[in-house]
Amino acid sequence: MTALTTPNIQLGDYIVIQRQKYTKLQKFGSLDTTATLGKETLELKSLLDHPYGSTFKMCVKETKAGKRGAQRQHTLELCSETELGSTRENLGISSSGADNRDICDNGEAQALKSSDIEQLREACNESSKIIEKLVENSKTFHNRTEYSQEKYLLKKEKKYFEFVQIRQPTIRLMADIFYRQDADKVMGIRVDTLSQIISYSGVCGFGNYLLYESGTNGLLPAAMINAIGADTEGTLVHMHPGNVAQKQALLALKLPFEQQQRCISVNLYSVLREFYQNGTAAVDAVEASPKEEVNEPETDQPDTSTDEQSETTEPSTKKPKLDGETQSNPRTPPRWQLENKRAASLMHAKFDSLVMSAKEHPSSILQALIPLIRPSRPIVIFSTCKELLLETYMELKSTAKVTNLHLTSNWLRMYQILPNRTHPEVNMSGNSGYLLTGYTLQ
Amino acid sequence: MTALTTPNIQLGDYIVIQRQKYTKLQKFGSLDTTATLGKETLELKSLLDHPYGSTFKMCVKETKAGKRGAQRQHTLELCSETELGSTRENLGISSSGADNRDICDNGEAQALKSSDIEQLREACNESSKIIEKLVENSKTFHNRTEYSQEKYLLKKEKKYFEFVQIRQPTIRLMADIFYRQDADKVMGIRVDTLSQIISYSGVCGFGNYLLYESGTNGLLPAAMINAIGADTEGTLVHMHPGNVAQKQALLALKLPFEQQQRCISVNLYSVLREFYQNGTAAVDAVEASPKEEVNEPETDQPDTSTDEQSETTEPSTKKPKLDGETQSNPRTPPRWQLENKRAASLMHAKFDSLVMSAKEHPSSILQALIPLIRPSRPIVIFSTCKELLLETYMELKSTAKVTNLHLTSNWLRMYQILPNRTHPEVNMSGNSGYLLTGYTLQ
Amino acid sequence: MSFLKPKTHIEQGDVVILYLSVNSMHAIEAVPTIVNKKGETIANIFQTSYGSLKVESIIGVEYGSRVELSKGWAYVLQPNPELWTQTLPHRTQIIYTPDISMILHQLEVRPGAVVIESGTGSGSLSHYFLRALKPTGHLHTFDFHEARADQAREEFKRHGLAEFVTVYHRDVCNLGFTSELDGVADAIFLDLPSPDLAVPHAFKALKLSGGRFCSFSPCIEQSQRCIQELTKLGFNEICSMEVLQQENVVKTRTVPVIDLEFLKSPKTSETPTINEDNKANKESKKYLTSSNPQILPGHTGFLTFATLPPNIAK
Amino acid sequence: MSFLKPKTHIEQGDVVILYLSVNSMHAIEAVPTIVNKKGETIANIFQTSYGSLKVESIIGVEYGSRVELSKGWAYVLQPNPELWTQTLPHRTQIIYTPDISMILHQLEVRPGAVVIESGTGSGSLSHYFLRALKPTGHLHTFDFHEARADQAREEFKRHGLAEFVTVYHRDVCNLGFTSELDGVADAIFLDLPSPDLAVPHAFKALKLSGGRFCSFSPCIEQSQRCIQELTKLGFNEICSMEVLQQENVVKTRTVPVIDLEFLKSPKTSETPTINEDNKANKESKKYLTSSNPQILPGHTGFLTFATLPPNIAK
Repeated sequence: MTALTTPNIQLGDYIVIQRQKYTKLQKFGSLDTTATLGKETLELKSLLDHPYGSTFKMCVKETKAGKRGAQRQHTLELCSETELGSTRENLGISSSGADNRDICDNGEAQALKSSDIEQLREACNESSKIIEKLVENSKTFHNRTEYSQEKYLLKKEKKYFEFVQIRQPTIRLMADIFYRQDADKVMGIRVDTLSQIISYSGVCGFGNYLLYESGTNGLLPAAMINAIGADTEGTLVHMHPGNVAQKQALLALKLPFEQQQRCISVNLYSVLREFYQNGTAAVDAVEASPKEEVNEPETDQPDTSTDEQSETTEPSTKKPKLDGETQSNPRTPPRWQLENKRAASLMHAKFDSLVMSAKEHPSSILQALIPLIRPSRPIVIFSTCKELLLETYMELKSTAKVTNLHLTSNWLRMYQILPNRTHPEVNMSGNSGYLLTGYTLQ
Repeated sequence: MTALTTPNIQLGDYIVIQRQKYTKLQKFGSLDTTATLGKETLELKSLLDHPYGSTFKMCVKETKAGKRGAQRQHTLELCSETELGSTRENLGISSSGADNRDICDNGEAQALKSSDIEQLREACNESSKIIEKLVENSKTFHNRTEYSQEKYLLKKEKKYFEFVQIRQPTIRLMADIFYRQDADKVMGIRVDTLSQIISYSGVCGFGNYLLYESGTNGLLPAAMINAIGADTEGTLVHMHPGNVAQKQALLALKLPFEQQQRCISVNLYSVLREFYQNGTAAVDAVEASPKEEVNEPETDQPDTSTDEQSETTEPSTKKPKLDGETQSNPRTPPRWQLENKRAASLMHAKFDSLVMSAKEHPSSILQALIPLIRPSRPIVIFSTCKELLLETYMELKSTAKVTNLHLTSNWLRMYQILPNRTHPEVNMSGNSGYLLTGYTLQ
Repeated sequence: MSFLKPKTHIEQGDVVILYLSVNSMHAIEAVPTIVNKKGETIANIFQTSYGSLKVESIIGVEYGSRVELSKGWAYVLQPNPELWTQTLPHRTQIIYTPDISMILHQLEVRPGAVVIESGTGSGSLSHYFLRALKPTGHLHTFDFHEARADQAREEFKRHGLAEFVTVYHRDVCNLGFTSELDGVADAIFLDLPSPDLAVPHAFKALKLSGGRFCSFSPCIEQSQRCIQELTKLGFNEICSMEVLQQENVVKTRTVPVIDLEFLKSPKTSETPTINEDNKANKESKKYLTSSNPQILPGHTGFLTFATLPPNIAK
Repeated sequence: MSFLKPKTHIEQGDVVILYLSVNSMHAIEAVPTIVNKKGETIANIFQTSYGSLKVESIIGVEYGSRVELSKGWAYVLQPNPELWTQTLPHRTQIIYTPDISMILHQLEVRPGAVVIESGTGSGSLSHYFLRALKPTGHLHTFDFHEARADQAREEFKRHGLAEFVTVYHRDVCNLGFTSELDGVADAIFLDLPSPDLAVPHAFKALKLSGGRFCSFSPCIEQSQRCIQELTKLGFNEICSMEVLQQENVVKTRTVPVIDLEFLKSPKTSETPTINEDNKANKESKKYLTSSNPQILPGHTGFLTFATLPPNIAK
């Protein structure tokens, strides 16, 4: 935030590759790393040391026949600002018909055959050139309405656009990518709901925060530790039901080490045992068979979490992380035990808010965690299943431990705002999920 | 529909009184009838024989001190077109400030005291005059932004506007009035949902239709018989759980007699008994103690319906209608028995669709009525409680008697479209209710 | 001929809805033979994702029956405007039932009404107008695209609706609705790129006793211009709205319920083994619930309604 | 001073939220005495719908405690931007949590961020910005209304936030954000009647390394003009949206369940009497359900976001 110059792309970074409106999160693990965007494969090595925000041109290196048409391999070349610019402007299209009355959609509107187009594509590497040719050879283009022309150009541009921009991952960009690719990967937490979780939980640079989530690819802990910030005094205890926390989004943020250290990821079962029993059994727990303790979370976790775990894109850091530590330093307690101890001491000191996004019924987890929250502090429970929150609402209402209860959901509508063509977008996301919020009482 | 001239206002008509955006349904029962709009009481006698659509001016006749300020009694005077016109135009306001930066809302903006305004109101009977004075005496008006000026004028206009228009009731106008006044009066059926009930049920000039509703002030049967039309061959059997059908909206439509006759209103329990038992017990039923039969619906009906009944504005036609007939013609069967017989014969012939809007759980009623519907016919079940329709959905799904099941709800957003001030309205209705639709199978 | 009124059995020539599943249905014509490309008359066999149907076999069958396909079965349903809208051959962008229902309601269409529609498009809305106004009303429908007007005219004839509708090939923005229609309409519906150009013609075509007006536009600017024109001509009750229908997908969800109480007691040889722990703390509960599909229609169009009051001088 | 960080006990001078019910809460200042109109120092007594509170009595009490009122009780909560937004003295139309949350998310505000806001208004959004960017960032907030700017400045001081914010009284549309702020901002937020006039100033104030922009406008025309200006200056990722939050009111509904089977058997002297019939056919079932309130917010404003890409020549 404070750096006036943008950082450069480094090996080991997660990067966001953007081609028009499509974005993808990719680990730039080595110089040989390639990224796949539909039918295009990109060699990433030339990104190294260029500043984030740079735009690169896709240059065809080879074309292989694939199952669904040609698969192209590209190298990337840094491109100048002047190469960019709207294709529409480049083409200078202006004469549009008033309506579509004389257009017959009989499939004969385009004089170029698909083999011609493929050839054209090999020959001229610029999408604007290809589109120009397509427009020239379209019998109907200039009879179409502007609206219809625009649609045509957008469709063609999308197919032939040859630039990608490399961006630094942020919570905003990742929330979009994850939700678009597979909303289940982030438990269905949509951008508006995510933004409200951050608000209602009050997470900021001061205070200690507690999160339970059963698998959001690291998005929720990343969003919270991002809000806690670098060089602050806030801390996050991140409980999860699995063997290893999903951390992709956290790793992608490339946070300073001191900030990463303030996100303590622990297994729910294991840390609760530590917490409940640490007075008497603290030493026992450390001495206990590591194997059994490590496995416990795995057997304890509900069915769905296993699938969740396998979805993370970080297989190399999974098992080894635990096994490696326990094996190489047999006498020092494994990292997960140290983390459990750090978390337990924060649990004894109590937290400044609770955020939950559980695949399981939130009720029993909430009962275990609410005593860990100080009075006059927000709780925020997310679920895609309203029925679960209705029950939880009623339970909280009857215990009178939490007040100012609200169950909310959201509509999010995107707008197309263009001269004479302004309207809400024709598709919208149907599910925001539900938030149950309230304040703990003394 | 076919008349080129608009009909005239008659005694006994239901009329819609409109003052700006406020509308009210009122029975014009006699020349002494008065209508109350907030603090204004209107004498209706001068409406007689004027064509529907006419606008009348409210002329203060006397002012009484009421609990919440002065209560005014008005006579109505037919007014000419030239008297109408936007107050804004009349005032010719144009100079508006660019923003509100210099306005201090310290309550001293209006130089006129409320006693002055009251006096002004007595003196000049035209709202435009009053508003003109208010504007003249407002220290801040001309410094307000146009948006703010508009809001101010609308607020004032609303208070002092002195014209009413008399309109003929239609389904459209009544649906608005009922829902706005008290959505519960029409079981929460919003305009978009009502319109879709008519579509999905397929009700039209041909065929026989079955409706069960537990109290919509007659709106649902009125909307259906309206869609069946005058001089057609369609018929509606309208089942209800109460002693007497709610018919306000039906009566307000002032349908031709032949069309009214094709809406057969019967009590659910009583007509089902007639239907199940008419082979053997037809004569018995007619001979049975009328008292017991008449009372049956009342005791059978669920708690809520009693309240519903008392809400109808037709108390004079209620009890007497049944008692009167049975008493005066002790040997001819009472009207409700004849209607039961007509309905039962249509039930044996089966119906072309089923519409239900039940306060009760729809499931058991549906089980009784679905066998009365021909195959390949739509069913449409409305409820404000989604859980009831979820259960009904599952039941129908498991019996495989109905296919193409859909559970839908709606958003309805009104827009303010004005030059430079276009936006969705700031308030919207939150509940459309839910429709469960499907098609019967053979 | 299956659109005129409810009927019980399939007759030759009927359009029939072949219902395979909630996402798969076809409108087919119940004719035993068709003429192939070579000009030969052959048996009419209809292919579906569940195999083929010999169409002749459904003639005489009761609507709502199950019919066998070579690899499964389907239901035969009588068509109506809702089912037709879901199966019709798209010649243009069409309007769907939620908007259409509001249009019919707001235009107060009922038997006997005279309605003017422009453009005809794929005829989806026309079928709704016809159901609502027949047998005593009439629909005048206009399209500037000649082939579309011809197709629609043919279709109404095949559907048994010809006597209630007149189809015109005409550019109404420039030429109006023909002088024969001056002052005849109870209601007018416009779905045009520039509705404002047709508003003065709508004004002329509405009855002297007044009538209702609707314009459907995807973009807000079209509505803005249309409203300016309506205001100028003395229309009132002008209001604009959007109707969006959501499907609620019904499902049963199994939610794991976990017990964390057992963690409070220290593990000793007397306490249950981990396997027993798991048994105790792994239960699940079923919920009957619903959710919207991931993608919903976010916008269809702005509906602008207005009233032409009675006795406005034209 | 109760806005800076989480705290456990009420200290003198804290703003405290007195929570009576979900629809009734007040922000009060925990001071034992106040000066009345006559200039006399008197005990600070706060009146509520459940009676009065001697404010002195809450000093030293733990946040989240129940406190007694003369005719009931209330809870004392530590204020935060959400509760403050619901209780603050309205000096202008304010923006609420759903829109604000999206603004913070899209502007990527986190500790260390430098944010420019115009106008300050009632300071509701400012409190959110401050929570998100402190202790290492800074908020520059502008209002053209002098009294409002002064009030806001005072308020931030009382709330313990003064060191993270600078309040300016300035007409930014005409005069810009002062040359001291050229190239310092990570994010800029505009809530102005003519946001397009301030876009060039926003362009100058954003960092050379780029930044995020947001404008909130009630009317679509404001967004249209703002977007034109943004496009002209080379902003990208321009997108507009609306966020609407719905409350789901939780309730238990009792639904009558009726039995109609008994009607199938004829009434004989052997069959139960009507009273017994009723008993048999009148049951009810309870449902835990929710519905929206009858009236929902239908529109707050259009949020337009954009990115200024890095290294654009200014």
